[in-house]
Amino acid sequence: MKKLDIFKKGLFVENPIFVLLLGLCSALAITTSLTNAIGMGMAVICVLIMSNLIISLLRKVIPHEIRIPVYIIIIATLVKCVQMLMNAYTQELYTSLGVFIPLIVVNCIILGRAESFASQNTIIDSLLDALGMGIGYTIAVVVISFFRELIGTGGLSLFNPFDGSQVIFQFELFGDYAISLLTQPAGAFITLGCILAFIQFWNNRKSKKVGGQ
Amino acid sequence: MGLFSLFIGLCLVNNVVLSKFYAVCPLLGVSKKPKNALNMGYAVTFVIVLASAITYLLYHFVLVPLDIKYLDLITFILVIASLVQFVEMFLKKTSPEIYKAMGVYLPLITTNCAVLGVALDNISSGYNFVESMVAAVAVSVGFTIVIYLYATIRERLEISNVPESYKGIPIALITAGIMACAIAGIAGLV
Amino acid sequence: MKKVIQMALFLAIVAGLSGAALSFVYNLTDPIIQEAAIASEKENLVQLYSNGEEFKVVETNFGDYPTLQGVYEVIKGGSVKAHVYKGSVTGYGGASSPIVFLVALEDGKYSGYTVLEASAETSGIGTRIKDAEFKDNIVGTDIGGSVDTLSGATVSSKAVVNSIKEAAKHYQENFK
Amino acid sequence: MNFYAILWVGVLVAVMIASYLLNKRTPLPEGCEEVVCEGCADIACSHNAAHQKEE
Repeated sequence: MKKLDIFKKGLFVENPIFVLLLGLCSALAITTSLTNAIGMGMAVICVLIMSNLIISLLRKVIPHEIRIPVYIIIIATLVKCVQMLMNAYTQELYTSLGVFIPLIVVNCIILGRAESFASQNTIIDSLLDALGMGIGYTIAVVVISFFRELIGTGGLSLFNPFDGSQVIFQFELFGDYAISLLTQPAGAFITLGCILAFIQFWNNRKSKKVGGQ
Repeated sequence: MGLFSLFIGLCLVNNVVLSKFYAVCPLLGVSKKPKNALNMGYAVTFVIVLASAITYLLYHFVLVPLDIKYLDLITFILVIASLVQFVEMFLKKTSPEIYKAMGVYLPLITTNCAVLGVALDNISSGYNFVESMVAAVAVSVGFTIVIYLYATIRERLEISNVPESYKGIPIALITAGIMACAIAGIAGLV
Repeated sequence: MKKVIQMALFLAIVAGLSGAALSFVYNLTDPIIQEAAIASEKENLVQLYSNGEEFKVVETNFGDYPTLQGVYEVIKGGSVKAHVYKGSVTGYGGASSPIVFLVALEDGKYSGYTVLEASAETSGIGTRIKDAEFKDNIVGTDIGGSVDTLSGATVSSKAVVNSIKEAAKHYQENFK
Repeated sequence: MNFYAILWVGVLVAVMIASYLLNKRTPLPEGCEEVVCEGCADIACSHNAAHQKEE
């Protein structure tokens, strides 16, 4: 598989959230604001790259029968390290993401990529796959939070994750026409449902057009 | 806070699945038939209560005295994983018919966000042992209720005419969203 | 048999590496986290202990003590000199703007007391809990001993006294 | 302090691997056919299609 294909595959064709439907727990919960989404995306990318790297390094050494438990140990260690680093250096982001950083451990994306890809491919391919999947996850989470925040609060705002006070951009479009339902948990389900419906609509239309000619 | 209001609070008001998004993957993936959903609910209830008890005891009698609180995440996830394996083995040995009903869902629970989520919440909200047990039971009862109701709705969805592009997962998510609206309706209870 | 030994050896290495990595990162980040946690409270605590003591956050969530917000250790010359409890109670001004205060407990006695916020108390009556008169009722009495309330400002002072009792109970359970 | 950390992780890993191996070795009770569910792409679930290919 060409190197670029591995990377591109993770972005759209096999996007972890929109196509593989992995890691929905965290995707729905933290997409209330753009900063959360990007912060969580960065955390997932870090963990994914490190875990794919370590697992592809050790792939020949790990006994076949107990590979899943070993992956769980490696991923749990990495997630805890990322959690402590975030607690120390990006305090506001850490408090706003809350319990969902430790929950990356049970996020099916990382274990899924470790088992189905990193355990059979070379280090470079695994890194590319991790990068593709991580950025795919971040794009998906940013898209969801874009809709939820824009329609939910009528405006968009992005803070610098490293120190909360510095605002990168913040603007208010239609403050009093906002549908605040979207910022509540119910809105997360509906937003993701509509986005997935649009993707399915797009795929059906494409296949029908190809079938039509 | 009284134990009863804690129970209602966690079981219905801020229900774990609909308001904190724990265990959304099993909700979408597994619940096709209500009977299966109930079996899954029992399996999850059994594991969550056991896991919360063990993780609480381990945290307060091993991690705190040894001052290695930073090992909480790896302890919890390894305890949950081995608990699932022990429960599956125990069921295989002692009662095949329970295993036939519940055994299918046990391996799924290792990556279930609800089990780890409850264990972490019990610690971070400073509950004592009784309160965390009540919280564990409340969460699992709430999970079972939601997944059972959800399965009955999805059964009816299979035979209703859904717009072409909404078939499958999108309509499942919209249904969950409407259920979340309903649950949000009783927010003022506690 | 060889496979079992090989597997056991591999697992020991993985466990060792994982434990070592975790404790290394912990030692690296813990001081920063402690520093950040105490920074927000430092300027309050300095009102009670202002000659160069160190402060450390001990606990911030209390399951069955609703009015307690936090307990901090006052460290002087490496040893714990005193404990400071931060309480937040509903005074006369209602729950929306609570009374927030600090009380210091040192070798068996209440050794310090200061009010951080009491904006909604009626001035002249409720705000008397900030004056020296109420402070003298507290400072000097034994931990757990009865603190008499202010005549004429019973609502606010009663709330503070009850919270101090809770702090004493927590202190006797955890630090005695 | 680090010594306890490594010791404790070692104990945890040992317990987990023991449970994992013991569970793999206990035979399925008769009559329980091997269920393959593709309902979800959860790799850790031992009923996942990926595991069937190897066994």
